[in-house]
Amino acid sequence: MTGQAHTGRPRRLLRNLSSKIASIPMMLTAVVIFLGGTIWTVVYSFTNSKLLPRANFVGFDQYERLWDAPRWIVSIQNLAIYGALTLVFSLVVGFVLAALMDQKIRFENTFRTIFLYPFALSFIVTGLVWQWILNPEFGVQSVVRALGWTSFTFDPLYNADIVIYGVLIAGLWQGTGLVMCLLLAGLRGIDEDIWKAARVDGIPMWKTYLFIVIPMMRPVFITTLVIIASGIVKVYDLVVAQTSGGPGIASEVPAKYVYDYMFQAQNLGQGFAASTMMLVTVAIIIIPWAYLEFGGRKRV
Amino acid sequence: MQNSVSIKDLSLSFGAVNVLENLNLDIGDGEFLVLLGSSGCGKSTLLNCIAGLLEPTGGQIFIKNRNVTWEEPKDRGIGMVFQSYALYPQMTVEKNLSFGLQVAKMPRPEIDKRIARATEILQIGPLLKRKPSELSGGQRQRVAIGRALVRDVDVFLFDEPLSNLDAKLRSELRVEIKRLHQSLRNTMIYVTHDQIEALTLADRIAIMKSGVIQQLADPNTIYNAPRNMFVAGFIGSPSMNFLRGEIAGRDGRPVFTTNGVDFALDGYDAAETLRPGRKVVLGVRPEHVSVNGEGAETHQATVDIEEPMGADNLLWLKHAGHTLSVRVGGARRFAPGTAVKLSFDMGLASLFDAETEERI
Amino acid sequence: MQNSVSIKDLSLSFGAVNVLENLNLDIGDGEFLVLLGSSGCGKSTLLNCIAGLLEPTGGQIFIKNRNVTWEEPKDRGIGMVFQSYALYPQMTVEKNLSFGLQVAKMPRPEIDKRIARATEILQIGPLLKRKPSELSGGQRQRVAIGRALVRDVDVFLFDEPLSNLDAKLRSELRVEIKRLHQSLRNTMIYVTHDQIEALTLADRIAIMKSGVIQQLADPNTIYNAPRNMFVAGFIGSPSMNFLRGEIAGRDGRPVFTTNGVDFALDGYDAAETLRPGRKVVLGVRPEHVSVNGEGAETHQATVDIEEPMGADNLLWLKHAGHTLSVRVGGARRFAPGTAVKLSFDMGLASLFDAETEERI
Amino acid sequence: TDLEVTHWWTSGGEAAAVAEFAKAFDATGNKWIDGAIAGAGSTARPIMVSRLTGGDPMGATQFNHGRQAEELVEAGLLRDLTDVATRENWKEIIKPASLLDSCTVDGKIYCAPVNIHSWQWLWLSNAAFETAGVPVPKNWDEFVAAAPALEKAGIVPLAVGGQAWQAAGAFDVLMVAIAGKDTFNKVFKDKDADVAAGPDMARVFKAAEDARRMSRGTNVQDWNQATNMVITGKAGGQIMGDWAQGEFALAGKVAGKDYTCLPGLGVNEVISTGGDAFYFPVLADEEKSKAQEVLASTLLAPATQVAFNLKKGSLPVRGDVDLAAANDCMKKGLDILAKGNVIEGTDQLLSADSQKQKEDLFSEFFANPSMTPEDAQKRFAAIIASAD
Amino acid sequence: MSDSVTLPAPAATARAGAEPWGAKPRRALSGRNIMLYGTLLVAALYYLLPLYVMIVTSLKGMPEIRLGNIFSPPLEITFEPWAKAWASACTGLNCDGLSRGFWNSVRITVPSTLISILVASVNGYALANWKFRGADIFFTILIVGAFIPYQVMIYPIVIVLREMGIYGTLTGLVIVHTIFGMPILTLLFRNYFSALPEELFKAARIDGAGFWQIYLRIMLPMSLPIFVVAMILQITGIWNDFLFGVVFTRPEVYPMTVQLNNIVNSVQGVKEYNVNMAATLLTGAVPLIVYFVSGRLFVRGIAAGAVKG
Ligand SMILES: Nc1ncnc2c1ncn2[C@@H]1O[C@H](COP(=O)(O)OP(=O)(O)OP(=O)(O)O)[C@@H](O)[C@H]1O
Ligand SMILES: Nc1ncnc2c1ncn2[C@@H]1O[C@H](COP(=O)(O)OP(=O)(O)OP(=O)(O)O)[C@@H](O)[C@H]1O
Ligand SMILES: [Mg+2]
Ligand SMILES: [Mg+2]
Repeated sequence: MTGQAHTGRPRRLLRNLSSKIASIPMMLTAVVIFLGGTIWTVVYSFTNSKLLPRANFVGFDQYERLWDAPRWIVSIQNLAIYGALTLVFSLVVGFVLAALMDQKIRFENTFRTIFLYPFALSFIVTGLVWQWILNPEFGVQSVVRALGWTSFTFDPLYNADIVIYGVLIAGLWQGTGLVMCLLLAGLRGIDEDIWKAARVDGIPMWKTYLFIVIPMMRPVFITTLVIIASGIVKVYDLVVAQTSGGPGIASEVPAKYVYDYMFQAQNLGQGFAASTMMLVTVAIIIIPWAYLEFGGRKRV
Repeated sequence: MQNSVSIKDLSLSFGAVNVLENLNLDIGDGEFLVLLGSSGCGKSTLLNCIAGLLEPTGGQIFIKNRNVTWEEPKDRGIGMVFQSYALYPQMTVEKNLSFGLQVAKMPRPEIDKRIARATEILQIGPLLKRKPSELSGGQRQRVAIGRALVRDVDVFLFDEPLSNLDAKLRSELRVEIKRLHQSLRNTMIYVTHDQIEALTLADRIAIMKSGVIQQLADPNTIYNAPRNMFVAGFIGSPSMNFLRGEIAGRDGRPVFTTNGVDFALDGYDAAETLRPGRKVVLGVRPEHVSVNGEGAETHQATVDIEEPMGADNLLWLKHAGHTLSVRVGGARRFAPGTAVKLSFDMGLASLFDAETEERI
Repeated sequence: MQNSVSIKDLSLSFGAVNVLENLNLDIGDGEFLVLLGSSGCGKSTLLNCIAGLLEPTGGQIFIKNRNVTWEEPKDRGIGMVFQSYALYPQMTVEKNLSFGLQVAKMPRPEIDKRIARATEILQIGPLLKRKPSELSGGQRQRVAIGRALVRDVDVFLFDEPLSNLDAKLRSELRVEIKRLHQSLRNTMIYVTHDQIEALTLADRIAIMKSGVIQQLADPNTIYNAPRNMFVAGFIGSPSMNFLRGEIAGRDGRPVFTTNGVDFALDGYDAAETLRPGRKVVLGVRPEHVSVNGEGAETHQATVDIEEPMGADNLLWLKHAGHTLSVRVGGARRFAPGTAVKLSFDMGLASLFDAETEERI
Repeated sequence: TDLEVTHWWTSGGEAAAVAEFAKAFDATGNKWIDGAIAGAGSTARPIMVSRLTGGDPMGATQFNHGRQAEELVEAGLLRDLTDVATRENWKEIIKPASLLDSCTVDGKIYCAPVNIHSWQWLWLSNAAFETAGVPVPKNWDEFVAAAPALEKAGIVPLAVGGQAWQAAGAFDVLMVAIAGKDTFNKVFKDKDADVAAGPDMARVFKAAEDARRMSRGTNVQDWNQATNMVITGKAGGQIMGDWAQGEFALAGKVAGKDYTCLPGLGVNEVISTGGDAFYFPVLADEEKSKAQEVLASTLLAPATQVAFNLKKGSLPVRGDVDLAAANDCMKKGLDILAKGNVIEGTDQLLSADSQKQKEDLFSEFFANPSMTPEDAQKRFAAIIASAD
Repeated sequence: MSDSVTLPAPAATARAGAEPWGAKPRRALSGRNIMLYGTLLVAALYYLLPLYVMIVTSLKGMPEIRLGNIFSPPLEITFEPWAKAWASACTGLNCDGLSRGFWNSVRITVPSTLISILVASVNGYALANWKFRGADIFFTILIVGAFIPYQVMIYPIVIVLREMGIYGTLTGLVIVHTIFGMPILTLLFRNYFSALPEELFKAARIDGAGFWQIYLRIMLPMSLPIFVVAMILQITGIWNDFLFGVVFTRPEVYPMTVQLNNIVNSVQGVKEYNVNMAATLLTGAVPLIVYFVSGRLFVRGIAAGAVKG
């Protein structure tokens, strides 16, 4: 018996084989597309590629130009404001809605669909509708003024100082439904017994949510966070449809800068440089987080 | 007596399944009531109703003479240990214990004191910083008890709180719970399957079957004068021997006769109400049968199987077509096939009507 | 003896917590091994390792002489009842039972037959169409047992399978499990906290403490000749009385002396190896103390507390500065304060070295 | 032979115009497979480029002629049409000749221009001026002078939509009108940064500042919403290309009566000759290559040109066609064209990159009153200096 | 909202009048309900306002729209914009509205959604329950990938697909959707699966189930809500996708969104807002129906009764 005993683990490669086979698509995608594509992008960001990618290296020229462009700076500032607010509001609003939906309400299906439908509609047109609603001439402002409050001013899209909040109103309208859905799915996974225990302990509902349920939903929140955050970083059509970056460049965002320079200005190099900057920022945040998250052997 | 918890006509059903039906129960202030019953008879459901976690379909619940049928659990002044523990998974043990107190805005030193005490009683000191998922089954159960113990409430509901603990710890905790109860004098409703626990802890025991309380009495009565065959068979391990037979008269006195063997009913309490011919069941506990002893009336039997159980020795005897279990001291060993003499302690036996299964 | 399960130098730690350390255990083919141990000592962890659900940090596991240390659970030929049940929530009880069989591509009639049998044993017939969330705690536990029972495997791992069942059902199931084991002759590793269960079911019992097996022997040896004080104190309820004292010589024979009182060690096995002056602990089980009996040597004591426990009566006696628990028949009642005479059955007592706590 | 043609003409009139091409092409026994994708630059272009680089080219594709396609030509993805051009004598018939120049790389012709769009129009609402009690202006200066009256009447003098290209376009128009054709060419063609920073341009920037002031309160995004302000009399005027005409027509407005169009802002009657052209990717299939040639000549056939441009509202690329059906404003345009008062469009002169930078600058300038004309001019000069 | 519990009336009255007895009656107008439904209704208003404007606009004629009151109901209801959007709006030469691309969209959406969800859920499952060395590195790359703007990746992907010889085919498009869905979906599933009680996974392994059986028969049935969310994400995303639909396919299989884009996005033509609105609403109908229908899969307490502790 001891003869065949061997203490070492058997072949690494064959252990967990199904899992590895099942992960092949992910590995391929990660390596070939995302890693490969990213490296490709980074490499070409050092060229002066115009319409077509061409290996014509110009060093850091594109980056210098990028950081000299007022529009890029404004874009970054906007993203910071928009991102912070969207993150906070969509999580809060989304969670509150999800919590309300979880109260065994009637017409749950209807309410859920109402909150979710903006997500289904192409933003090209809904952005236009928001443009109208927020338009001082014929939108909310004019209605309120018509009701008698003549000094009422509400023109977020046409006031460079607050335009990003105008974009936010529509952005939340579009995105919170999905957040609600995600969190609702998470809430539905919470064991009824936990609720019972909290009720017996005399913990008020909101505290139960805050201190017990939300921490239990950590994985769902992480998912939601990533979805929201990636949406924020990639935000584009929202701005295009509502303000085209205006007034002036007051509501420009980085992703729009990337697209505009890649496809409109036909300066791929510039677009790639901008997207590389975005990616580097994201990576700086994500990689340490991933290390913490996955580094420990514990399950989430 | 002032009632601490009082339940009137309580009914509860899950859809088509009627779990509780018109249940009535009064529990005195400071009383320690143990709920015993077969698995699935509705004990946990009853506790859940008292706690306000399940809405009854009918009936009322009073706590401290206040009708709390519609009140929130938190307004009922209860603490509960769940059968499924229901620990807060993302909180450390310490946080699990302290959270309810913090919410109740108890000052920190007081919280610490209580936790320290619970920790000591439950021997979970080294685990305070762990999460529930890092605990063994028994450790989780202790945390669940702890969460109830730290609270200072009128009524404690314990749903099989010690089931996953080892015997040593269990008896220690049993003593602690008893002590706690004696010092706090709050009302305890305690579900258990451990009869030792039931008998040592309870002021009164309620025996349930299919959502109906069969008998509610002090442990001694339950043990020695079970109201019906269910209660009799349910309590005691190994369980009571039942011999079907009928009453006959012998010398003007009733005797119990089965398969042609007679047993005098001299010591039996209600002997005078027994008219001959009545079909009855005689119930005798294994420890109330003496083997090779000096009873007044002895019968021949042979040892069928012998089961040593440490302190005791369980014998299965064949006698007049019945198999009887008999408990003797662990040191008295009998080889299978040995012929023995047995006698019953009729003063501690029970007679049941064969039809109604009620005690006579 | 051929070994069915054999564990060599098994170690396992969760991060910094070492749960198992160099554990060795050989379990014979068809043996019924009961694992006993205090809560949190590593029993479930050991079962999980055997099942292949936890990867050991060191050591090897053999099943049927095959090194399975790195094999998948499904290739090990095991069935398991989880302490936490782990029922599939979205499946009905029936589906829960049949899942493993369907996975093994067993023909439908055979599946039905097995389910029918398990259902009958476990008395869960009316529940077959329910989902786990609609069951009581004990019913869930029975389904969990059922899921293992229907499978035909070499090794069964049972983690406290009966803890949430009532005494009646428990003893019935105990018998069924015993019968099953006798008919299938597969190997069983059974964790329990119920000593009756352990003593009646086990071929051998392993007593664990903090991840180390303290004693592995048949029930009788464990009960009567515990290897050390931990085992002695752990088994038996109420637990063994320990008296600290030392050996003295009296008339050339060793006696045990404590607080000025001497006890002859005449009946004790190893009496000849005892040299006077050695510090020892005398362990006597409560049922091995006779009260007002006719022992060779009697001592005066007074009854401190009386605890009736149905079949028995537990007395706490004060004697020479010690408190002794003594078990007497349930019918023998003593008022606190009563003076009694007690004597020890030295043939069944144990002596431990006061230092090492090992049995002498 | 089936030939897939991609383009971004999708609105009603545009689609009808394309249908004329298709009809003519189908009549040659081939088949026009339509691949319309709306949304010029950012939407359609990556698609076309992907198709080309992905090895699945279409048969022909619309592209703004000019610098944008140069690289595709250099990469050998586009087909040399010189044979067809010589055979059909394009050099002669295409007017103005600059259009064909934009299609020429290293002496070879790579595209077929199909129409001319001009930017240099000021559209005025007669009703608005009536309301304000001032006569409809005849040129830019009068317009600026009338602005206060309009404002007093609650009318926005000049509607400029929020999208960046509108502001940049308006500036170009102002530039031609105020600084003249030569300056325009010096700056955009020769990339003369000194001129760009010079006094002539300073005047243009001053005018742009006027325009900025006059455009306050426009509060719409789309160009046609801005046009609609003119149509409904909420705005006095709008600087916009000839395509705006379609909106007026659709609203049932009549040129001269309801609205007035001033080419070159009524100052310098010069129009730019931007426009659209078709390019033909290199195909492996012989048959299809043949069909490409047929298509190329069909696009420039006189009948097709007339039919197409009437529907499209643009001017034909050949001077030898008869456009009797053209309306008032269009006729004015044709006149100017005939006089040769043309300039090349900035599309042709500047790389898309510089164009975009310029757009960014002007959209910022028009939206941000605190940006001085001097600052803007400085940045403008910098863009011109780095332009290629 | 008249779901007040009906007590056996005589019993209730017989028992001391207003004394609480039996289950708590649900009053429609309790403070809690007013708060609850009030909040929901107010929120619903915010969400519905643009929808209202869209519907109203889509029922107006263009002249009325030019009047500019976006909130006023149509003076004269016309369904023509709807008809036009569906059946006669032109896309270049083809004047058959959205109907043209409808089936193409279905043909693209169904396989893309199914395959992307399948691949990602299996992946997430592998990552959550069958960890192997290095898996997390790939996963981290994937997560970072979620932040890359799609458009940046177009050219590299075009090159990859070209090299694989599937550029321009439906297969290629499905692969592209799978690739871009993968980061978010994998994360979604991985995190969900890892929150399920690990004991179930263990129990299934003991029961002899392998990788796929556990996935199909244990994990999948317990993950309905998250599958719904994944479906919502993917169906919406793919149905509304425009860029990939045109970049990676050919005109004969262009999805509906190409028509939508063409109707809405004309640069220089005339804008017909009513048709735009109708077209958008029509295009959004399919995801909307999916949302509504999939609602019942949002089951409560999915793992209830599974484990103790
Ligand atoms: N994930 C973990 N991290 C750290 N410690 C753990 C973890 N899981 C278990 N332990 C510890 O390992 C020890 C053994 O646990 P195990 O579940 O094997 O105990 P057990 O003998 O089955 O106890 P019980 O009778 O209470 O079920 C316990 O002390 C427990 O606290
Ligand atoms: N949601 C439900 N739907 C239907 N029946 C249910 C539901 N919950 C519980 N039951 C049934 O109600 C009965 C009572 O359950 P309860 O949990 O009160 O039993 P219990 O006395 O606590 O049993 P145990 O000792 O096994 O814990 C059981 O027969 C159970 O099957
Ligand atoms: Mg229960
Ligand atoms: Mg355990």
